[in-house]
Amino acid sequence: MTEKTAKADEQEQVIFHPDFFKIPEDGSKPYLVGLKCRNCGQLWFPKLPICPACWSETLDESPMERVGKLYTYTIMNVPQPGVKAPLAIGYVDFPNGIRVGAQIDVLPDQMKNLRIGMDLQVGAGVIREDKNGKKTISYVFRPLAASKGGK
Amino acid sequence: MTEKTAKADEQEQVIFHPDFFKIPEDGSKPYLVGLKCRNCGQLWFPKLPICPACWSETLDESPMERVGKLYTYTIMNVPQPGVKAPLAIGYVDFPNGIRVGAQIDVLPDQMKNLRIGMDLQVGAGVIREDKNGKKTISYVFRPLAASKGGK
Amino acid sequence: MRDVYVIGVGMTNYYKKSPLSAADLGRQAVFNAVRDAGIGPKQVQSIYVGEMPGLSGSICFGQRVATTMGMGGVPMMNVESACSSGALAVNLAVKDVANGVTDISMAVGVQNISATRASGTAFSPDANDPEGVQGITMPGIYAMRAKRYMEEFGATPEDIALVAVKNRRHAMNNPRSQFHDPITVEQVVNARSISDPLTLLMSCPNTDAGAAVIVATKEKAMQLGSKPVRFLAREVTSGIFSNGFRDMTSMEITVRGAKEAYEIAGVGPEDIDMVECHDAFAINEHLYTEAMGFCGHGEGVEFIRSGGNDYGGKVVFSPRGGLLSCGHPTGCSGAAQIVEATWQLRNEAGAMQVPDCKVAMTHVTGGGIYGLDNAVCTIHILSR
Amino acid sequence: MRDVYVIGVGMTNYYKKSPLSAADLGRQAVFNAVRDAGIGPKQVQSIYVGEMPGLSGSICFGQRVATTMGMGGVPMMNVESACSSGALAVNLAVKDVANGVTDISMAVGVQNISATRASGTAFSPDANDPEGVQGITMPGIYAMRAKRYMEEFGATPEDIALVAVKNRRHAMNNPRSQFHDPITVEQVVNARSISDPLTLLMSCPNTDAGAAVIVATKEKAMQLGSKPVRFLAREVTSGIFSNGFRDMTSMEITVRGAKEAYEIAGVGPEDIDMVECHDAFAINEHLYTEAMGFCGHGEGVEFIRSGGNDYGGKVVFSPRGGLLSCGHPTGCSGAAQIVEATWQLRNEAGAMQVPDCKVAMTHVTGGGIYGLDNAVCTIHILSR
Ligand SMILES: [Zn+2]
Ligand SMILES: [Zn+2]
Repeated sequence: MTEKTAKADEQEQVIFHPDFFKIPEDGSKPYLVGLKCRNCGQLWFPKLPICPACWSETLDESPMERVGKLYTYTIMNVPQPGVKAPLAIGYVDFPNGIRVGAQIDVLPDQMKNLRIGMDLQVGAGVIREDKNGKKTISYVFRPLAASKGGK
Repeated sequence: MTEKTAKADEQEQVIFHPDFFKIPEDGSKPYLVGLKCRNCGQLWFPKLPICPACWSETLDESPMERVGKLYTYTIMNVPQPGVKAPLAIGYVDFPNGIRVGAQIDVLPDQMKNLRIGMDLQVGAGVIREDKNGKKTISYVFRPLAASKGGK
Repeated sequence: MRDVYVIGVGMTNYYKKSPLSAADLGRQAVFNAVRDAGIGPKQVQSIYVGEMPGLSGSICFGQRVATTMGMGGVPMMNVESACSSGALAVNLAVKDVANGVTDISMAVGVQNISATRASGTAFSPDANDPEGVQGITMPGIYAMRAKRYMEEFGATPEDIALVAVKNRRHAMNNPRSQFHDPITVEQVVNARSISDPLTLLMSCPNTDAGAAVIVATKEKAMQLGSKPVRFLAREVTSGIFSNGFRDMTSMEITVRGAKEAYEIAGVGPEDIDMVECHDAFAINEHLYTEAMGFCGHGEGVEFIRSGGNDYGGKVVFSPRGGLLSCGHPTGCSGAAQIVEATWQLRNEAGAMQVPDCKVAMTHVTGGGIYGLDNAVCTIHILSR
Repeated sequence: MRDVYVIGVGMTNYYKKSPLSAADLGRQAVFNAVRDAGIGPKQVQSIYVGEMPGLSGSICFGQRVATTMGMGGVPMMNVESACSSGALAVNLAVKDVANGVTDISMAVGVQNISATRASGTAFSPDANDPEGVQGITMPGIYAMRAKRYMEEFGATPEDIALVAVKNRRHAMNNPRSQFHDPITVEQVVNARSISDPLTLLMSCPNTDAGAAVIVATKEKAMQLGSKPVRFLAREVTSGIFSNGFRDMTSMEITVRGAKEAYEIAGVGPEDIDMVECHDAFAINEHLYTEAMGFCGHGEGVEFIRSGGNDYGGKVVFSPRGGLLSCGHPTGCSGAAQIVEATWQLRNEAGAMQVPDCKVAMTHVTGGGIYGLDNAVCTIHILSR
């Protein structure tokens, strides 16, 4: 686990969402879980009760590769409640054809180094914290060279 | 003013709604303000921007008599937030043909004496209090014989 | 106008606390309805979704439900008028097919009350409603109707309790209802007082559920081999503002709405085999049996004492157990009633089955606004 | 289907903070529209009201507005699909008249954002939306579109600013708009950053307003002597869910919706004199001039640099000042656009008047849901 989630363990926290995102207990790196329709072969993320394409109820978990390319991003300076600004978010295109939107975990002074097309990898991080200090842990994106950075 | 509103003056309070309900500064008794359409003569309560019957924008204030007859009532034991149970509420029919719904300000042990058809008169009272102690003052109904009772 | 048929219906259970999110309640209902219809999801040409965003805080709720089921790209709207929301959705779906706008349309009703901020308290008043600010709640309004009704017509708390007992007895036959244990008049009368004379067991509980109804032309229904269930009337109307001395024992909006619905359908109360009515409180069946013309004004007491509203009587009210024993998932209830009526008209209602059920009426009102009997009333009459 | 005409329109001002409650904003708009139509309020046969109860917490909002104006007793529904809510109300009112359900119907759009709990913060995400929980906001999504658009097509922050400057210049002629002071490209680019590259002056402000539109048959319109403003098309569609590599610079739901609307109307972009578009952010006119076919994909940069979207150009976008300078009262905007387009087609738009305005298009989308371009898109094409 990363530094960030280790610190969060000290307080109440929830994982959003255990079906979407696995943090292996053997210490290997976290990854996203795609769903592959057993009937039509279409891939989906995150988990859905039925395949939107063919309505099959049988979808098999399909672990996704950990690195994708940044399609676009922004630095949000007016965030939702529970989220600190500035906050980098982006859409990452993965090799299996799935695009995922999530926070990009880089320090404010590194945000200027973000580039469309760059490689980002999936990690675990605190994505929001409510007024009572309750943290939500989920997937975040990090540049390959700086995957251990905190915020 | 009644005992109840005098006490409320010590803290922050609002009147709901100064157009609906007058507490004369000369110490005479509070009354409801009906609106009489200058065009079609229809009476309304409380204040509306236009006459629902004829769309005239000219409605004249028409002070209502202070005593009416209880059409129906109930004792609510599961109130809204900001209101204490048990709470008596009722609809009172006034001589000008207008029915008004509001709280009936009687002590819990007097609630059993409420009767459909009885005379009630308009008074001022605290109708709700929010978490910060901010009180809303408005019209309430009281039995004629016990118009000074608090809750 | 074209005739419109029900070709598929779907429901979730009525949950005290749903294990599914609001969107998943909707998805399950839609899934069941599409499968029941035997169509592909992309054959649905317009979608209307009833839910109360004022309770849930939802935005574009219906799109959230339907698009992840591959049903996007069609006209879709969220509709609300309090407890009538789900029935309004059905109204609009039927209207599309009736007017030739679509051949197949879908209505969905959903509410997840237990996940709502407002859960556990009475609905908050609009800050500008002069009665709302006084603390008047929906139970309070119906309690005042009950009080006046008792005064005028000699009804007792035991009379009111009869409705709760009957609807619980019905609910025992409904696998999806929230309660399955019998209750007695004594238990109902002695339950905790909510708003005098209404007790807890005379009041519908908060509930989570989803329901979906798919409607189509006669041609589509025949091609699909659906058991024929046809809409004879769909009525929606709104309250009429008054400051005067309204008779609160005569439910103005339902009297008016039922009269219009009968006229459109070409039937009368004597033709109706069952009614799913807005029995949010047990006094409502007294008020509504009268308002719908099953008996005269003030005659509801005797009508209900003699079982006129039960199996073997003139008309079966709430064979599913009503809001009182299924529970009242507000935005869903209007659609749920039509699902349950469809099962009755198809003779698929199992132990709940109303014998030889030919014509069913569903009725839901909604909205506490000062000066109105109710904000809205929605009625559907269906026939096999 | 029958032709449908606008017979009356009414608006409030666009307020930063309304002195009127939401219901009174609605009442003022309705009052103005009924007076403009020259009808009696009881001639309106069905009423649809767009508002976002998910923001305001409202229940039966429309009934609260209309019944105290003596307009109860008719079919009435509240409709919501985020920013399209007011446009959906118009869609339903027009549909009633087109299909012979009514001869006169009314649509209302209202939002009082400043009175809302959520005011001053970005809209809260649905707890189950995987992107919402990550903190992605509507400005964030449009900022990401802008970023990608700049990368692919060479647009600069100054290009985006051009739209804000133009719409502010238009708003200076609109007595009801929220802003009347001119702004420069430099000011826009250097304003506080909301979500890179979008600055405060590239983003629509929160706003309170009400709008109402009354529609009727040709016969009624002629009897009333209304200046003829006719609906050529009313389009509503929903998003299509995808997890794939969507082109975020091509607005899928608007491309599809505009294509369908043109087809129904029998016109093309070359026939459109003005557009009220969903310019919630300044990048939107680049995206939407392309999506609506006024120029090719990626050609918006040059189209806007050369003034193609301004007076004297190919088509005037947002002559009233758009959401950017009127402000964006979410549930109201879709109806407000149609009010403003009506004034243009009647040649009553004063200093805002688009010369010889024959055909106008109004366009509003709405709803941030993961996997969708937008949850909803609503388009109307009107002609004099
Ligand atoms: Zn599949
Ligand atoms: Zn008048």
